[in-house]
Amino acid sequence: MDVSPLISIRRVTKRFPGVVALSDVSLDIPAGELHAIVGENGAGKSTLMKLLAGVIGSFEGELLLRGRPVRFADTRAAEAAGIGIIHQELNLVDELSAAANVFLGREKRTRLGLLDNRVMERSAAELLDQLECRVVPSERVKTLRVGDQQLVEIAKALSRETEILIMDEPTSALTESEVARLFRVIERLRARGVTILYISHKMDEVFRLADRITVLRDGRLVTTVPRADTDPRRITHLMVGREIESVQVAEHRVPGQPVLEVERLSLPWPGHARAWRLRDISFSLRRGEILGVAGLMGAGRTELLECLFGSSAEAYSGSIRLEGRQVRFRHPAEARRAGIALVTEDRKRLGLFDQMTVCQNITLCTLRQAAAGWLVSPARERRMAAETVGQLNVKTTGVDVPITSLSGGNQQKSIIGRWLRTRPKVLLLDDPTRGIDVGAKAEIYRLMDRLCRDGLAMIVTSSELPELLTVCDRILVICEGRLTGEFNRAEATEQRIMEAATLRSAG
Amino acid sequence: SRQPTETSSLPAAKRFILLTNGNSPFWDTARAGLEAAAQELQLERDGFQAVLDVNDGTPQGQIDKLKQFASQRDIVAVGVSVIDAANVAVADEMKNLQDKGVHVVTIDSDVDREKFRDARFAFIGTDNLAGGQELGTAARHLRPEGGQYVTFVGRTGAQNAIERVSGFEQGAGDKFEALDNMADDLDRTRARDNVRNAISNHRGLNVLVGIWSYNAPAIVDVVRQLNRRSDFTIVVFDAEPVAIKDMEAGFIDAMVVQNPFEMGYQGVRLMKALAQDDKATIEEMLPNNGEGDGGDIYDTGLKVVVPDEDSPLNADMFGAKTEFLRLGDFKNWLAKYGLQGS
Amino acid sequence: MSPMRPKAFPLGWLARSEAGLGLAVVAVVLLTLLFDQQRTYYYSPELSALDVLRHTSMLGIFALGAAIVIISGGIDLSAGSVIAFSGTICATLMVFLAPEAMQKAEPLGAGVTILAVGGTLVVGFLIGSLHAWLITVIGLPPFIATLATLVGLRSLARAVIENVTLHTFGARTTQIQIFDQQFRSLTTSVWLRAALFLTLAVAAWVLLSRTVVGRHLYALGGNEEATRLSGIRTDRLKWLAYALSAMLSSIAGIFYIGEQSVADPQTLARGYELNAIAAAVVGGCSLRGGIGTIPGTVLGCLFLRVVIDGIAKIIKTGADVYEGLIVGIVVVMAVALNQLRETSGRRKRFFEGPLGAVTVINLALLLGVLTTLVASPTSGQVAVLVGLACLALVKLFEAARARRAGS
Amino acid sequence: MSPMRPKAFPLGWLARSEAGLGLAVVAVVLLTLLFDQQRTYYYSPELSALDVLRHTSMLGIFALGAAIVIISGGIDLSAGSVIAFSGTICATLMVFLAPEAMQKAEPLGAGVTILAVGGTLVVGFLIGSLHAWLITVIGLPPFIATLATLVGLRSLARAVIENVTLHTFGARTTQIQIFDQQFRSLTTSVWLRAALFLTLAVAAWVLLSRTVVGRHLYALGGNEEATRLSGIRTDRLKWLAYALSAMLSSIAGIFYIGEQSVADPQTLARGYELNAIAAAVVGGCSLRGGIGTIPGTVLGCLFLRVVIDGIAKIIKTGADVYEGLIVGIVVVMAVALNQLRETSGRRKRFFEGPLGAVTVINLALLLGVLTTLVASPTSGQVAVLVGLACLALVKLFEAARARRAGS
Ligand SMILES: Nc1ncnc2c1ncn2[C@@H]1O[C@H](COP(=O)(O)OP(=O)(O)OP(=O)(O)O)[C@@H](O)[C@H]1O
Ligand SMILES: Nc1ncnc2c1ncn2[C@@H]1O[C@H](COP(=O)(O)OP(=O)(O)OP(=O)(O)O)[C@@H](O)[C@H]1O
Ligand SMILES: [Mg+2]
Ligand SMILES: [Mg+2]
Repeated sequence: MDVSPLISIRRVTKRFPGVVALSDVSLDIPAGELHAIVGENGAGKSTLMKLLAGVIGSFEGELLLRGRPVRFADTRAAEAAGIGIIHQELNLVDELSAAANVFLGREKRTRLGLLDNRVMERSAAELLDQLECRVVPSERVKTLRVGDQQLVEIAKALSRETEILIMDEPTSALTESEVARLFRVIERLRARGVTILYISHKMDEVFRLADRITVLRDGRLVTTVPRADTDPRRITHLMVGREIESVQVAEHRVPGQPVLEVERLSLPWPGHARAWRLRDISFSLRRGEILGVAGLMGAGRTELLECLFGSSAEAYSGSIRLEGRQVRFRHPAEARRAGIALVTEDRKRLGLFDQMTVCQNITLCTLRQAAAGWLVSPARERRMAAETVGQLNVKTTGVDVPITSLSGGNQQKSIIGRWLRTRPKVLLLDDPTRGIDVGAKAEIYRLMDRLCRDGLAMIVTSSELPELLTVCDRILVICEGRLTGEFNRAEATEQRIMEAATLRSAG
Repeated sequence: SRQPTETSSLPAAKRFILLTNGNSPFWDTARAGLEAAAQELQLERDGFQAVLDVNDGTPQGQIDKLKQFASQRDIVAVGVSVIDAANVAVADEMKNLQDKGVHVVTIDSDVDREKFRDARFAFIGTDNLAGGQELGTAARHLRPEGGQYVTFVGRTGAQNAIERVSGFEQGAGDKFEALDNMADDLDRTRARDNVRNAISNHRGLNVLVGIWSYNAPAIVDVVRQLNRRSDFTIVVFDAEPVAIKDMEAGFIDAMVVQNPFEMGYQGVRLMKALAQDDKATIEEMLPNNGEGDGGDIYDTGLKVVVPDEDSPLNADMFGAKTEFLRLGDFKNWLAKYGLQGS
Repeated sequence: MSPMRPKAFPLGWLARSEAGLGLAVVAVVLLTLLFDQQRTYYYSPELSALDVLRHTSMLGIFALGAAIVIISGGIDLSAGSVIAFSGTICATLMVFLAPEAMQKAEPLGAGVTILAVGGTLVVGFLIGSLHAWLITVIGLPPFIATLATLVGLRSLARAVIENVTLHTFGARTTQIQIFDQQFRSLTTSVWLRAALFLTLAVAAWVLLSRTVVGRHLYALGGNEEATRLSGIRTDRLKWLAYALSAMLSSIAGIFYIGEQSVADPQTLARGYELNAIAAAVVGGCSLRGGIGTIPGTVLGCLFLRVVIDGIAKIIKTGADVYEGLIVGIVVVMAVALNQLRETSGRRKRFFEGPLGAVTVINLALLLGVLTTLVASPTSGQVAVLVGLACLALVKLFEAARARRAGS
Repeated sequence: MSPMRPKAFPLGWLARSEAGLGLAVVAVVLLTLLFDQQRTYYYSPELSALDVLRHTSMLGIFALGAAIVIISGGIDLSAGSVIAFSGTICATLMVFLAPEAMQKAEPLGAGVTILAVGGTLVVGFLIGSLHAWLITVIGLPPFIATLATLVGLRSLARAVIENVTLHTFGARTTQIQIFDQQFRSLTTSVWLRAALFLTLAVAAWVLLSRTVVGRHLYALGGNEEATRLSGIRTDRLKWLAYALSAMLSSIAGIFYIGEQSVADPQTLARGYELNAIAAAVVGGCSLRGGIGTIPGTVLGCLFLRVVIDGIAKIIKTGADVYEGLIVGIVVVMAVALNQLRETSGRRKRFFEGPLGAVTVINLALLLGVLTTLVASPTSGQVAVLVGLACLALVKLFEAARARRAGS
């Protein structure tokens, strides 16, 4: 192509303490293109976008915009240069209204220089209308559904009317019809000549929208190909770096007796329009079985696990029986003692103690075992940690290094190890492979399989359907708090699960 | 063992310290007296130095400072304004200082003479009890028909406050009734609140008594704002500069004024005499020393100050040792020492 | 659409919190009327109103600053010391500009006063900037940065005053007397300070609720990261918040030295920072940031003031002893109510487990002590027993309910 | 593996922070020796050491509590008031148990003393439990809960003392004198309090660093939600932390009334909460929680104390005027150094943009004022100019470096 590129990324490298998120990436993007960027979790996609959007200011290498070198000190500078971004994580101020969030940083003023809420609410309503979202712009973001929050985030980026728009996994919380509406908006933007950088894990989206596709792996650029010249299988192959091993780890497992039986479990949601986070959920879990829970973001998968673990903020109704005995945990401590373990979804916020060492993170729940009388024996504690590190094959230079020096996958293994030390009967894993590299993922799958064969019962949620299809014996689908599908291994396909997950309830 | 001859071994001068109970303009005036004495008695020539050390108004502060003094080697004599006469700990620290060879006197505020007389060599100042009595006497003569009063003070628990308040009660006599004793915790804004609340809370209130120096301007400010000068007799302790202006403007009926300048001055004089074992000066200052009660007290005297005109008060009403002054004369006296207040 | 759903419109919720506070103010005034044997509020309403206004406006001026900082997600512990320091600087500037007049208690003239006041405001701005620098550039937590100035500035003020008086008047004093009648009458006038407070409150209210900067301050308090990612310069916002807070304290400092006719840094405005924070918090500001309003803060100040005034009117003698106790209880109640309202709908157990048992004893004892103080030791003992019985019943009832719900 | 990479082993970092503090203590002692014209430390080392020990152990006892609460992610603002309240309660219990002896200044006997001390510790426990209840059950932020008791308990103590003296002695007084020689000699003995402090510090150190509960406290401070989700009862941990903090303050309260031979809630331990927090923070505890050690806190107390003692020795008279200023500067320095060490390697711009320019002026003025205080007004003016020039140069240099790096 002889058109001079709108954006040129030249030999960019970005290091974080202990991680090289991007190494020596070069990429050209011509104006008006919809460029998809794909890669496994942690491949560096978001990091690359953050450099472009001025969120990360310091890196090695060069950025050219319209042929001129640029280096943005902050998002304001990037925006001035015409780059807008929809972040992967929600970045909204809960206490402000949807309209205020949409226009945050670019508020409209009256002639007196005061805030013009009316105009902003009208414009926000228009933007949200484009997305066919029925949110009232004056409503506080706090009270919105996660999906609506994501739409507000999208409207916020659209309101910037930038020439370049970065979309980092914009559809992760959207229903199918919402996704369709978003695509219509994207078509309109393209018609206007907006250059779009689009990140997604969903191959159908990528292949429906993109002009060209760039594949990142472990921070390196693998290739950039026009969409027409490739197919999803090849892209996936490039992302993972080898042929997708059909790790059919679940084969030949024989589930035993039921350990956990849940009947008509409901969790109220006071003060919210939906009123119930979970409604009438019943299922059972057997020894040596892996049960998957699928659903969109905000569907209530986490809440379900929280109920089982006794950590939900509200009291649930319905009954839970563990090994035939009625249980009702009011604190995770009780659940732990009864033999239930939960590996939380948000590792950084809810699982990790980043001021502590690997050893301290592993032994936290079972430190009492290392204590002789009152005092903890450091030697015994270290032996315990070393044992777990060995069993789970955690890659670390020692047990006394800070947990933050480990890669995400190994941090996750440490946390699973922490819980395995409590010898649980039921292990709850909430999206255990989020942000973990491919190798580690496979290892975790294998670990799950091994534990399962040893008779442990597991419930797993995941944001990636293929993952559930790989590891689970059975998959439950939740949509807006209701059980909308249950498939055993033979029946389950991505198609059927997605259908069940986006069924909107009648009310 | 502590003789002036051994001073030369150390580079700095040996110190006399006047340790206050708290902070107030009163001590600024005492500092002036102390500095005047340092000049006139030529302390520097004899290798001495006199300094004022301001306490934070708490017993702990005074105890800590006395302990700190005990650990320093250049201190020859200490004059303490005792924060609480009954406080054993303070008295103990004073005794401890004496054991270390430091001369200790009390200034302005004495220890409980029955219990701890030997914690200090002598007391220089004026009995706050006597001062309170004179102020009460003034109130009695200003308002022969009697009245109801409220006393205003920083901390009700402070030694001088207790003595002044009970002195006032004694001096004023039976016809006067105490309605309240209000503490402002040294907050001058609260001092004004207290006056306002006293006036609105007590219908029969007609005498306002300022116990600590800043209470006088606080009383006057409120009475002036409410425009109710004629309803109240206002008698106060001490003469803050603003209070002098207020008396000029006719807002204060009588002030009982101690002589902090003299306390500072005589304190240094006595400490120097003790340090140099100057028996003559000691004898001159305390002629009856060792001869029973009161022999170890150097009275710096009280002044009763009244407005230049129209005061029903006269010198005969007050004690023999008390100096009775019209405001004009008092101001002349202040000017003589270059003071703004007392 | 169930009735339990809170109103969506945020002002609706805020209005409720503020309406509650307004009602509480009225209730306290009525209670005071009822229990004050002198019926002061009835017989001299203007005087009482002026009195409440005098204090509310002074506390209000620097509580506005506390509220702005708290809404923006920070905390300013330094108000009391900034007041003392600013007052000292104002007096010091007067001494520099007119040493003679200050010593001889002569009028200073408008020029000197205006310069001194202006200089003090500049110093307030500098203090606020120092806070902002320590927080945004050095990276100190706001608590530490303002704790350091809380401790440091009062001490610096004392050192300055001793130094200045020594060099200017030749005698070291610990305070500077202020005689200027003009300055004093301006600063003691209730109308002036009330008008100023009203102006500042309206300005702050417009700033926070009607301007872009205000919106950004709320956003900063609510989610700092999201605010930064929206291209907003959070460092400048913090600078603004801390500078405003310090300057408002400086204004209060100027008024205080006029009112007290002396600048005495050792005693001036001790502990007032806590009053300011208490007023903001009672007025609905959340220490987590992003929540709170100026009208709420103003009502918070008014509420604290009528409570204190009410105590003084009702107890009459020795009321100052109880003031702190009642302020403490009021603060706990106000914040607890806000807290419980937020989590309403959920049935809470207040006396669960061993901590609940200890709390039952604790509250019963507290009740007993309070009754003893108000009435007599005998009734105190009765109160302990009655309290113990009642609270224990509540505890049992809660446990029973929980068991029922659980089965 | 570049040399700029921070050391990975966390204990290494802690050790460094504590070693730094230890060195700082030695440095301050040496400086004091150098600048103290009386060479007090040289001529009477034992006396000076005892003096430092006396204060360090007292501050240390309640600073341990502050450290435990801060490490567990909370804050306890109430120490000063808890000390005052506990002291009052101790004296009150003595009055209840032996009214005659207390009035007539007779010995109380060991039984009375032990009962009074025991009762006081129970009250400390109750106060801590109240804090824990307000925080964990009612949901108040720790800042508000302990602010309320900071304001409330001192006032309650005053009310109690007036009531008790009125009912027991027939005369209302604002303080209770303590004469008992045995009690006084125990509480004033430096050895006893030092031994107690050492014991408590070692116990706290073992608790935090060698027991399961201690590990959980660190976890709670580091990540509260994750701790709860690890099946740890965070509410009980908070109860423990606040109860320990209040009980340690109670112990200090008992010692203080013995030392002062009076229980005077109006003046006792005013503002000491700030000293305790400052000592913990200087000793390396982070207000964000989860970071800090007991040895660090002990060194923090010692450091603050030798600094204050050093000032007193060097300046001799009127040193207390400067005390707050120097403590403020020391706190800022200590925390800033910790902060900058954490972000070391990164080149920072200290004087960027307009805030930088204002800070240049600010710091130059501060330097000028300090120089004026120490030396003379003329040298102060010189210092302002020199400071202004130097800092402006730094600013320009930083800007140039940034431009070079950016291009
Ligand atoms: N602020 C940070 N500090 C340290 N490491 C980081 C930071 N941000 C990203 N990383 C690391 O950099 C790597 C790339 O992360 P990035 O978020 O770019 O991945 P991604 O491709 O967007 O993954 P995902 O699909 O999960 O969003 C990961 O290993 C991540 O842990
Ligand atoms: N409207 C909302 N307001 C506040 N918090 C919400 C809201 N919706 C969801 N959350 C919180 O966000 C988190 C994720 O949502 P939720 O658990 O409902 O969905 P999920 O099915 O687990 O989705 P995922 O695990 O994919 O994020 C939960 O911790 C939940 O409490
Ligand atoms: Mg990403
Ligand atoms: Mg989830």
